[in-house]
Amino acid sequence: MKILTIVLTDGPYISEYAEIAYKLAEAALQQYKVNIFLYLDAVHIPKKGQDPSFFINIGQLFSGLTEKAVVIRACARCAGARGYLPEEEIIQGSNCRDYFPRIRITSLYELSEMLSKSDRVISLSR
Amino acid sequence: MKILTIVLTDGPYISEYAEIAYKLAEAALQQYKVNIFLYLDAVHIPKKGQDPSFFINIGQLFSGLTEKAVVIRACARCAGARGYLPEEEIIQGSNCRDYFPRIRITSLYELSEMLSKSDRVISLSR
Amino acid sequence: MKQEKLDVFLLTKPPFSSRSELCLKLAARSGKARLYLAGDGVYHLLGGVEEFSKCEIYACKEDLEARAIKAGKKVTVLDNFYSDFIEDIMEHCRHEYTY
Amino acid sequence: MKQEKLDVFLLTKPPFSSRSELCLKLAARSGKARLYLAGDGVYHLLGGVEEFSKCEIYACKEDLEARAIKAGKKVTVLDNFYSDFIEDIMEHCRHEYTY
Amino acid sequence: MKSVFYLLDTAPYGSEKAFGALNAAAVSLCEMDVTLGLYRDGVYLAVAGQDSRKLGLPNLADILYAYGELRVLVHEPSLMERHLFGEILIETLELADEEEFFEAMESSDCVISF
Amino acid sequence: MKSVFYLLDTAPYGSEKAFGALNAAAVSLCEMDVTLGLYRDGVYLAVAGQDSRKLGLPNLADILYAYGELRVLVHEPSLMERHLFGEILIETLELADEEEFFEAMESSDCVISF
Repeated sequence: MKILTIVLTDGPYISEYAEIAYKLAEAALQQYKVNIFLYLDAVHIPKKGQDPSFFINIGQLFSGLTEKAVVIRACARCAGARGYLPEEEIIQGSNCRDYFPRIRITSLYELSEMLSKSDRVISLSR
Repeated sequence: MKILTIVLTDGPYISEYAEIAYKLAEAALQQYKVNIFLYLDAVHIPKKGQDPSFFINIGQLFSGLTEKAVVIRACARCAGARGYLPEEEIIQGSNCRDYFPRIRITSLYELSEMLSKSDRVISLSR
Repeated sequence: MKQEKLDVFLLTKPPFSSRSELCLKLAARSGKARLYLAGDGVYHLLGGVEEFSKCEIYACKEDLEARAIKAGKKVTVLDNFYSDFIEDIMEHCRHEYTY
Repeated sequence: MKQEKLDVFLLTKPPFSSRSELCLKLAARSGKARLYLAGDGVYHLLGGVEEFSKCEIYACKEDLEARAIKAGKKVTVLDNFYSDFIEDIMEHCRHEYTY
Repeated sequence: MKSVFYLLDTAPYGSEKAFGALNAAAVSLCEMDVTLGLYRDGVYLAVAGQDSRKLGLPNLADILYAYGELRVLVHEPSLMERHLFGEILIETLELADEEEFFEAMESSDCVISF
Repeated sequence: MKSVFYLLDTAPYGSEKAFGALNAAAVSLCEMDVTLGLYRDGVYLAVAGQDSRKLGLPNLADILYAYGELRVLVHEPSLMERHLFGEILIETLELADEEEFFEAMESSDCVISF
């Protein structure tokens, strides 16, 4: 199975890239393995409790992707800087209690690993 | 006492505006009343638990400003969209448990009120 | 249809953005490119990007509608923009760029 | 020193940014302006903004050092950049703009 | 401050900024003289016929119509550069040449940029 | 992917992006051929003598020195435009004209932008 990796650097709402990434992932996941790496401000995307009255709930969209086997990982340095701290215990597939299930904080080396195993990489950034 | 209001729209780390706003507020607070309104991505600034290994902790800087009577308010719509929800109870001057003390989520009308009462307004935005 | 391995460009930035300029330069160098316009990238159609660029051009329907932008005849408006784009980059393309 | 009520501009964006261009246009229109450079705004000194602009120009010392940018003789490098800027906009200025 | 000029130089839909600028301008209407200036990519907001339902985003043109009393200036040179002069524009907006646009900024007590 | 081109077109210090691009390039070094391309405002990173202590930010020039094995291309036309040609540049970097710069992008398996 071919692998697609999407690299994001922007947070939700302020830019449309989280939504575009969702649409790309949704279109790809039936035929391909899809990874999403959240870097810089993108580590805000999987925060639980988002309640955007006028926009689509981006956190829920990404949570939905993980139910369809999309692997979503967030950079530990970027997440830590912004107050999302990894814990030793993994609950419902996540090591961050602020995040949706199955979305995990990992080392930046995971980005490199995702890239090296991918057949295609899409980078979206403001 | 003259009033200065600073309007921010960017989150911490990704842009230097939170730091510049801090320096402006720190320089102004001895002689003037200072307000800071957090709009769009800037509602991420007062999140507790930030641990930026290589950068200055922006959340703590802003928390320090509130101890010196700087009034910091965050837009309710922007905060809610990003998962920062106001509660009815006000604990340590804040109505959001994710936020540092004394930093409160308010209606956008508060921005308008701050502006109309200010002698000077500085807007910093990417 | 898309037999030939071409370079594929996804452009989501509006005109006058330096990333847009870079994208269109690389597409021109490629000679054989397909250009997909989504998000604010659809604003390039106002300036007639389909006239001066030799690429095949595809645009995202819902982004055109939101922005009230019409596509000329040389532009293929895709209902399933993202599925078509994904198939293209995963199966039929040499190099893919996103700006 | 700063008796005359001038327009004050705080520029934190680098050259080629459209906000920088707007800032410098407004400063030129003002005729009597003080331009404060901080953050990436100090990169304007490389192009000699102090030569072609008629403003008095002030630059932030720590931003110059971080970026390894030297200021020419016509530029006042301020140790207490933010205090001086705040005093200027609160007490001595007609209109203040930040870009 | 008795008057405020909101400067929007970002395109609609690609970012929350246009929506944010509109809301900020709207809430200021009761207390101050408000002008929303569309500049550079901000002028794309002026195009009539926007339909953002399929994107799941608020229709920003509808918001402009809803706040008919809001003064919205469109910077003409930005419109020209972006080949928007032939397009149908939202009729409640006011075209301004560069001189008029800058004068409106200069005569406002403060400028807030998005 | 056997090779990756990181494109940095944002100025250092004003944003976390330059630091982010450097870190991403550094961790990829063991598994892939990595090029960091400095383009547009990204070329400001090439200036020698940076001292960011008073800003409380990591010295990005020091990080460049620390990863001496990282291939860093500086887009010459961007340097010229920004009046950086007379400045002393960090000596481990490689100047590239537009042709060389674009060729490096085209010969990499993927491009990631910051």
